[in-house]
Amino acid sequence: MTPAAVSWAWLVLLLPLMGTAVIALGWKILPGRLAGYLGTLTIGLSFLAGIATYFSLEALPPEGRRLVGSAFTYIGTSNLNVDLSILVDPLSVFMVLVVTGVSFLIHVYSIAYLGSDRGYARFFSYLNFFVFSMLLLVLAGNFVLLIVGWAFVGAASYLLISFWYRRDTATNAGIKAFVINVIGDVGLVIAAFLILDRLGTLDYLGAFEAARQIPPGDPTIVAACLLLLVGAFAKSGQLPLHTWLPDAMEGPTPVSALIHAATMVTAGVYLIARCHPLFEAAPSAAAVGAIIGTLTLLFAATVALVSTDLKRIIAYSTISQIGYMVLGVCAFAYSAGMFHLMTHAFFKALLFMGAGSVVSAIGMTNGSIDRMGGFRKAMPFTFATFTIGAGALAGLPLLSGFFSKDEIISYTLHRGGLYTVLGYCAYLAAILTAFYAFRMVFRVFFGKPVPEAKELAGGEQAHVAPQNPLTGEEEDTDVGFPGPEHHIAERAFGMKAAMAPLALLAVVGGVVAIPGLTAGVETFLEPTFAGSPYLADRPPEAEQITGLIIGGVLALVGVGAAYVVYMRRPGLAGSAQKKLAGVHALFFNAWYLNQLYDRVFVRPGRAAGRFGRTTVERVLVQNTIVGGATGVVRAGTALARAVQTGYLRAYALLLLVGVCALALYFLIASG
Amino acid sequence: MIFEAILFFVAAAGAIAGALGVVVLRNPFFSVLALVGHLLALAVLFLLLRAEFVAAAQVVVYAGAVMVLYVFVVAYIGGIEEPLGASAGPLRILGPLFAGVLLIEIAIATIGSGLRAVSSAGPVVGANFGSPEAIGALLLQKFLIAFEAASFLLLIAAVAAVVLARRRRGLEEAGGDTPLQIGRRPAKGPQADDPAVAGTGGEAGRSIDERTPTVAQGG
Amino acid sequence: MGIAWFVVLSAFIFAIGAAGVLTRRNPLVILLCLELMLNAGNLALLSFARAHGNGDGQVFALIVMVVAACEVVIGLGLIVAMFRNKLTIDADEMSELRG
Amino acid sequence: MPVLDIPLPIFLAVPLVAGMIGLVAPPRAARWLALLATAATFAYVLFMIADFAPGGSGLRYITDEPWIPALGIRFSLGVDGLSLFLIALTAFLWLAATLVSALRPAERAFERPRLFFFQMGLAETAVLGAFMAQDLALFVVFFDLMLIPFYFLIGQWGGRERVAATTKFVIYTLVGSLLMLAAAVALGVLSTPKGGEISFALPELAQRSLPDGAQIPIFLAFAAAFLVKAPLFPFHGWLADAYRATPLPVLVLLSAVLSKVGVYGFLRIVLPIMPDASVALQELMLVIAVFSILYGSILAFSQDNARLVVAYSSIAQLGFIVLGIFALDDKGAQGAVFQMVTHGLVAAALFLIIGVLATRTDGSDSLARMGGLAMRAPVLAALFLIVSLATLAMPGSPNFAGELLILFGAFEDKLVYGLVASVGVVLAAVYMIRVFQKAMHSRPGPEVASREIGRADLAGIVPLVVVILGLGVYPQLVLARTDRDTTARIAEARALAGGTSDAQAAPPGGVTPGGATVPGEPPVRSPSRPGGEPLR
Repeated sequence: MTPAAVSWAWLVLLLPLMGTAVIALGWKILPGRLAGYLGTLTIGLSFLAGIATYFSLEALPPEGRRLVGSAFTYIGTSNLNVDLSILVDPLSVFMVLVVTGVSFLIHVYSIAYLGSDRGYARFFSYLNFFVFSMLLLVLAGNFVLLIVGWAFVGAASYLLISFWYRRDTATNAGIKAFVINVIGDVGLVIAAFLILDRLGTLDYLGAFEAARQIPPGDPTIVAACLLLLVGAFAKSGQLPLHTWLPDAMEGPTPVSALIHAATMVTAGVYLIARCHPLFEAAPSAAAVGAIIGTLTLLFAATVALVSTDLKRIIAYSTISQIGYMVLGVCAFAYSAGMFHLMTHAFFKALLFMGAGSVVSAIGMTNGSIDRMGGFRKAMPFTFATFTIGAGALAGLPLLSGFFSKDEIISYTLHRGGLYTVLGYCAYLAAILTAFYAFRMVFRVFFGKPVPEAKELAGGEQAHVAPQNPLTGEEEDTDVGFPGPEHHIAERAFGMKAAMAPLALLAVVGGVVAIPGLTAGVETFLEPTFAGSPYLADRPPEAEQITGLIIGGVLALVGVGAAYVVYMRRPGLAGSAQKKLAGVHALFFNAWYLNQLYDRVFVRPGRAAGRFGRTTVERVLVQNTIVGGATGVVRAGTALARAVQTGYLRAYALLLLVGVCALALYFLIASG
Repeated sequence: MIFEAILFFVAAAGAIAGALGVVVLRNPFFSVLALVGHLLALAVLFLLLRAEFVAAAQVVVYAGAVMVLYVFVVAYIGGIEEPLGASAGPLRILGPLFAGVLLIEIAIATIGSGLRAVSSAGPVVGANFGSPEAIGALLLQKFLIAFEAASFLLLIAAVAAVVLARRRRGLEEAGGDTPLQIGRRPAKGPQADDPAVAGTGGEAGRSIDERTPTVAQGG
Repeated sequence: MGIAWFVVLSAFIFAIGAAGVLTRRNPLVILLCLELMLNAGNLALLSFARAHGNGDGQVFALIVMVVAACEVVIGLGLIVAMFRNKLTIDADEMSELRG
Repeated sequence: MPVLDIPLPIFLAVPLVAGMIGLVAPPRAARWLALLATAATFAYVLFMIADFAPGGSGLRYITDEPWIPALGIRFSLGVDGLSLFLIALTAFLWLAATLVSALRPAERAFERPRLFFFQMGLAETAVLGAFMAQDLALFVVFFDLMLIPFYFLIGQWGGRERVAATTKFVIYTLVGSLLMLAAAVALGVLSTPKGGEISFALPELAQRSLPDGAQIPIFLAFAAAFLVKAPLFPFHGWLADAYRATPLPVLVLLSAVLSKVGVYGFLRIVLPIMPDASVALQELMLVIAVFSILYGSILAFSQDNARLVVAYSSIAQLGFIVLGIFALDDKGAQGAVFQMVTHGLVAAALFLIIGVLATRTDGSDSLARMGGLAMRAPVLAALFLIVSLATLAMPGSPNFAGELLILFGAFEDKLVYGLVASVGVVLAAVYMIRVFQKAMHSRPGPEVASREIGRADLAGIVPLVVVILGLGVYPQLVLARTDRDTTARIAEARALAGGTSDAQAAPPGGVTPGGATVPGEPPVRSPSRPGGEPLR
């Protein structure tokens, strides 16, 4: 008898897959916007099934809330036995709810946003496929299935980034994302082997059980955890594998909101939380993760300070925020990390939606904040929701990000030692975060209205000849390029309908875990982390509340600084940029890491390819091996031909030589 | 014995001189004459070896008939003088060299071999040894098949010689670019019209061709 | 007289004939040199026949003479044919077998 | 007992006989006849698969008649778990290739359809024979017989420079074949015990032992033949020219099926008969395999010709297969067999798709002249996408299952080789996604006419894609059937290499590694053996 929770979970998984199949196969016969409604419907149903899973899981006793459902043997040979199985426990259900919930809203937003696009049905089949993959990732019951889901979301991400596939900038960004994700996949595969080798199984529960028997610091497990981190960092855009994420903003804005903010990029955090018994058995690997998370946090914040492309600022802020989460889960503050994952999903999806609304207002798919300004009057709804999102991102008191971020920091400080330093770094980053969050708000919505804003306030929408926002190449609006009406701004109802609930959640999302009052996330997730020794080791309430106060003050300081720089003394930013030109260039170019990778990996790779094609293939294979073989044959025949002089007497001489040799042989042989 | 020894050395000297003459003399005609001398000297040696019939055949057939044939051919194609040193480089050295090597090898084999029969003068043989009677008996009894085969060989050789040396009409027409044939084209009268007649057109070489089988069969 | 003398003499003649074949270019002379070599063989045959006291060798020598006669006939026929067709009588000019 | 027990020689003769009848039939009838024969062959193979219980093993459908008694050669055929799916792959791809060439009258095959389908039938018989042969001499015969139809198929219906390509291909393969022939004879003769009868039967040869010093040269000769056929790194000189010149339906078979006969030979012949040499030269083979992976991948992403990208990617994929075989590990060998099947499927699909692409760009295979092909051809793009992702072994694709097993097998004892090979996985992603992007995405080139895929091509490609998807979801369908026969082939070599059976190394569940090794017992696979050595 399959438990009800497992059955519901299978349904959660299958609904988006069915949606994908139906839309993909019926793309030609589905009329109008039916594909979009269908895709949204399946995700909505999936969300409901997720809620059903939640309740049926809650109905079970806490120690029984780890259920495995297995369909059939996926790979079974030798000592490797992998089932197509799902693990239903509070952590996976938590992720299911976040993923399906946010996905549903983004589907709603997409119906409007991509309404005029020629690849409408394709978009929704991709999007549904992405949701399916993400659900597979979070529900997987073993490492192999995790890797499958992991790669599927990578592929879906690739497809959606290069959705406007005739734009070379978009397809190149897609390839970059895909390849870096494959590096992560390979890391996971090797990690999976080490886990199999050391722990004897790839099933989560069996492996974790075995990991608890092993004394901490086992080298194989440390290596496995480091490789898991490679996978996690590739997916979550952490240093040094983050470069694809800013580029991924080439995709349509709903994609950025869904995949590159709310769900997929947080998979790394989920992975670390999921594998917490392994990381607890390998504290050094966890420390490495925490350090890199903190470095990413600071690095991305510095870049976000100076970037001008609106979506890229948000992308860097995503990288930065995931740094918080990684820091949290690597500091063994699992529920704090997951809590921030949830609130981040809300406010970051909201920010992206708002950004999409704004860039569409200037008739673009991406845009620089230099071209924006004064949209407050023209787009009041977007202004309100975007500001809420920015406030939550900055951690303004009582908004959702305020609670979740400061919980991570106080846990980190509580762990002591190295983590204390990391905690202070996180505070530093909090100021930067607040600053750049409100830099966006002030630059986009305040100041002197740009022409588009004026037109929009007058009820006119901007009409710009379709072009690639990065290169300025001319485009048409046929399939493979953005459709003709990407300047719907906030006029479409669907977009508002998606943004409003998210804004609400971004405001009140924090109530589930207010120190001293509620502990919803922690209580709910407890069965998953039941065996963890760190579960009970939480900072006292007083410490947490102190942390909250410090965090709130810092956020206000950051916002205040942004207000001073961009509102009170508008020239300050420009003069500071001139004075600190070197630092600005460093930040603006994202610490030159892209250029570095280009020099270190891409160009040598191409050169190796050229070298292989021209030199090795031509010289070694064709000339030496093929040419050598034919050369030997040629030389042999040339020798034979040389003997055939055609001179009678030469033949006679050869005959005589032969006779002499024969005679000599007999002479010697006879004695 | 002394007489035999003297005879051997004289005949041997003659044979070697004749052989050297064949190789060394530039004019083919003199070469042929040297060969005749060589053959006669050899006949003497044959006699010393108690091979009377073979010696007789040597003189009559070889030195007589075959050499006459050579003389005719030399006369027909003209005695082309050939500078001795004109042959291609390596052959000039390698040819005599390997010939010498072979000579040394055979000499070693002969002298070094332990065969008593070789170092002796041979067993005492009857008066009949080597006589036409004994040879005839062997030929017609023990070696009948070889004998018949040889006669067939001669017949075939005779026919072949006729075929080879015959002037072919067809060939002339097919490849009429040799100076000789061009010269013959304007031939008049029945000779040109009738291939059979044309084929027997008189020329010096013709008689030789026709005589060839006669000579050979005479052997 | 020892048989060995005859055998060595035949070796001499054979070597001289071989050297002639290799050094002369006139096919007619080459034929003559071949005759020399055949005769050297004949001499050896007769010597061994004498050493054995057996007439077989002499019969063999006779057969060799027959073969030699045939060879002469064919050879001379070829030379005449060559002379008619090409007019050059030189062994080195005939190198159509060159590979 | 099988439901339908058709003797294998009759089964084997079906394509050939159909081809022969087709020679005298009207040209139109010839293609339907060929189609019918390939379909019948495939249908019977499906019966065989249905009949083969998961977890089963052993030879079945055995035919074993004396053939050349004086030389101890027998006409011995049979099917076991190792060859079952390769036979299925052969029958399936032949059906697809025949279908595509029969339904596309514009193909060059229709210059001389009767001869073309005869050669196809002959080739199918030869390949099936090679997979079924249980006698070394018979294997050699079929192995060389394959060359003849392919010589004509490339030489007569090929593209530009087909003569040079064919010559190169034939000379390369012939040299390999001759080496193998010599080695096979040497193997038969040298392994005959004093006073015993000479035999070429594979099970018999596996029992017999070779004198010291003979194994390594014989191994090298076999390896050369198989590596040329595959081909792997230094032996791939014929590849580029042949792949460029071969007509597409034939290229599908050349790349997808023929290359597998070589690597199949390693498992069927080399490892069971020459385990000592296999262990002694394991490192050499691994180096060749790993180098092929890297070299093939690097070359694949610097090629402009789409066919050549796939050609070089084949080198890399076959490198993976050889890596799996010579890891001398159960998982590796299993993965290798599975990868043979899946690579056959994806390579066939890829080449069929490249053929479709070429018709959209004036017959050019150049990637530089493609671009934006997805615009009016979403179905084509979707099929290409699925196949591309499968080729780069994206997790969830059947190739992933194969590569995962291969890598796990390699990690087991040869971690360094496995790690280097992992780089190949990343490179595969680079070159494959590059091909997809260059062909389907970006702005269309000037000569590109984006058009949806035609029905004939759909008929060939869609079944392949369906099977690829199916195996991606349920690879165990194959793995459960190949398992025991495959691992039995490498058992001896693995025992010699000192590897213990994985089934013992890690107890089920892996939670409590306990028990001790039984001293003195040969480390032969025996699932029932209790305990095992502690985790390594």
